[in-house]
Amino acid sequence: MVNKKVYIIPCSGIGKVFGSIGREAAYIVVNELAKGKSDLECLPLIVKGKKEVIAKLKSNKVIVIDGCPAKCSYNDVSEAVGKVDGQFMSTDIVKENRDMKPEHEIIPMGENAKKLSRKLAEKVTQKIDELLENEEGGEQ
Amino acid sequence: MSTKPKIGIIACSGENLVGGTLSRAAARIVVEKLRPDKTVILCQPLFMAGGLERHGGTEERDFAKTHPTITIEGCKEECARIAVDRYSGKPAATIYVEDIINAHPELKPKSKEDLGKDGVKLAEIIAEKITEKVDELLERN
Amino acid sequence: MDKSLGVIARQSALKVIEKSPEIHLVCPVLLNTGDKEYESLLKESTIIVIDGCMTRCATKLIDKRNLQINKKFFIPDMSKKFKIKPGKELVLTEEGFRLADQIALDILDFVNESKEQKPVEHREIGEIEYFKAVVDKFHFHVPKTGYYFNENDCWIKPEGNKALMGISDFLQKQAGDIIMVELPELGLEVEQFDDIGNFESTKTVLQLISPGSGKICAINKELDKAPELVNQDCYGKGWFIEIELKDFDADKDLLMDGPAYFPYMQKKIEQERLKREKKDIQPQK
Amino acid sequence: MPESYNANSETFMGVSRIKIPWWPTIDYTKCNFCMECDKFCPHQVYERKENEEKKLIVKTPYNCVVFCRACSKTCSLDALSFPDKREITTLIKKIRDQNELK
Repeated sequence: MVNKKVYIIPCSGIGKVFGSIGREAAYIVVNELAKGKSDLECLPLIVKGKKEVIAKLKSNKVIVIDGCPAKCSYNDVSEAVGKVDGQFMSTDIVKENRDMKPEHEIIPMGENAKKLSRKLAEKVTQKIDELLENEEGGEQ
Repeated sequence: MSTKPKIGIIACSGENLVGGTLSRAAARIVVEKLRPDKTVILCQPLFMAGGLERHGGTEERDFAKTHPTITIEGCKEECARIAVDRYSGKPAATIYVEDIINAHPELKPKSKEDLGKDGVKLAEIIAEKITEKVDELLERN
Repeated sequence: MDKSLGVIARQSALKVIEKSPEIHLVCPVLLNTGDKEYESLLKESTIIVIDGCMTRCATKLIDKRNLQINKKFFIPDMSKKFKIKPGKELVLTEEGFRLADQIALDILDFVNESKEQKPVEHREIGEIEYFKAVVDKFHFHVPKTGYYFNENDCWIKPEGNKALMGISDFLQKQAGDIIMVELPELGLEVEQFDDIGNFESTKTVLQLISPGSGKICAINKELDKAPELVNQDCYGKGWFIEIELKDFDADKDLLMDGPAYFPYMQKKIEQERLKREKKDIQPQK
Repeated sequence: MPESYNANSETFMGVSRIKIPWWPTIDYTKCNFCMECDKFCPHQVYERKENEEKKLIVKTPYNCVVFCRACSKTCSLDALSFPDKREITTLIKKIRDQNELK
């Protein structure tokens, strides 16, 4: 059996720091916290309708990370792939850590924004483990 | 009311390749540092999501309909150009990041997550190119 | 179902429904399987959970969905309160039924109380016609009629002897992404220009400065969970509070209507732009 | 370039801004010059004076937005106070009435 992966799709927002927090969190997840268990996928490609990408997402678990209430990643992935297995909002992390306001600079990101990204990454990783566990459970 | 001409910038924002990271970094350098007063950044995902009533996509699309807009592509998929073309009409210009990367083999970004010193330099070069286009378009209009 | 406590919880709930059919019973098993039907129901409702034992499954199920529980009933506590032992049999004894009846009464009391206190959270605001100012990619909206504004960019929408209040599109955009809204207590008497609510964005803390005077009769609890409603729909779902008007004619003296506020807002937008431009120029000196 | 906040030409509810005495007063017995209020205020009402005893002053009172008290929320020592709101409202109404009579 090929090991299933969880695909992470950050919203790729660029106008505000929240998109960057989501992206940074996704990087931390796939390169560090859930290395080997997860991978990134590119939202613009999905919306464009790239077949290989969509097929891959359909047969794997998908987590979206959005940076604003427009929920682009969630909406676009739901529409293109037909499902989303987990969803996160980087603004929720900001709300939960009100004493840690993110800086507005995006390049490079500020200290608080980085800390928030890590917190978000930890949550996403937890979800990944949950999803993979259920998956194994289902196949036994 | 402000009627100063402005140029829209929309970057591919992709996540899979370093081209996406560079496109994003370069776009931000332009709107934050080089031409803050003359450019408006458009959010590519929001642009594509569209239709969310008074929040989001429609405003980005409307802007690109009435203002010259430059798309910045990280790879051959040309997502930004295609999106603008589909929803707002032909973009005023398109910048291909890959071409600029190829023209500067000495500057290799460390990774897509962390551009590193050379990568940032490369982003600055791309930003310069975008700025040239911005100025050109402003003159024309 | 495998303990008498659970059976009592179930019996209490059934009794509540019998007396008050408008209350919905939520099946924990179905809730656990992630049934979609419950999603919207739970989002819009006051949620009461009845837990039978220490595992508190009902509470956990609701927590898992990130919903807010308005009231929790815990059978062992109730048993102590009413001094009735639940018994151990799965088929309820007379004592068991008596306990369930008492608990049901308690729950109904809570429901009635919260009905009195709980403001109606949803306010139907139909189609609004707007004046629109477009600045770059931002569209600033001002309702043409029905809304009045103070110079602090807060609005009031009178209807009969009551009025909704909130912040304008301009202030909402100035604030940026709002992550928290702090609202005053119900019943508070407010005067015109009192500050009656803080809201916090990622940039700053701002205040709702009351355009009207009167007694607060409802607050928009939705904003606790979803402060972004203020950004998304500042003239509708993002309302802050409702007041019973004291003397709106007097309030109105110091307010602008839509057609007056619109140019005022445009001027403010222009001022902001000038300020920004100045800032952009200065560092280069 | 036109001055964006020129108090002389500014009005509040039709009343010249300089006729409305609304701005914060710093209680120097309480203030510890943490500068949170200055960091907060987007209208440059305050000014920092690094080398003076009073390291913070109210520099441009008429820049202050009438009825705004937001900066005082940042002051954990409660060193900022504002005029009585009702008196100001009454004053504004009075001046407006006078203006109408003219």
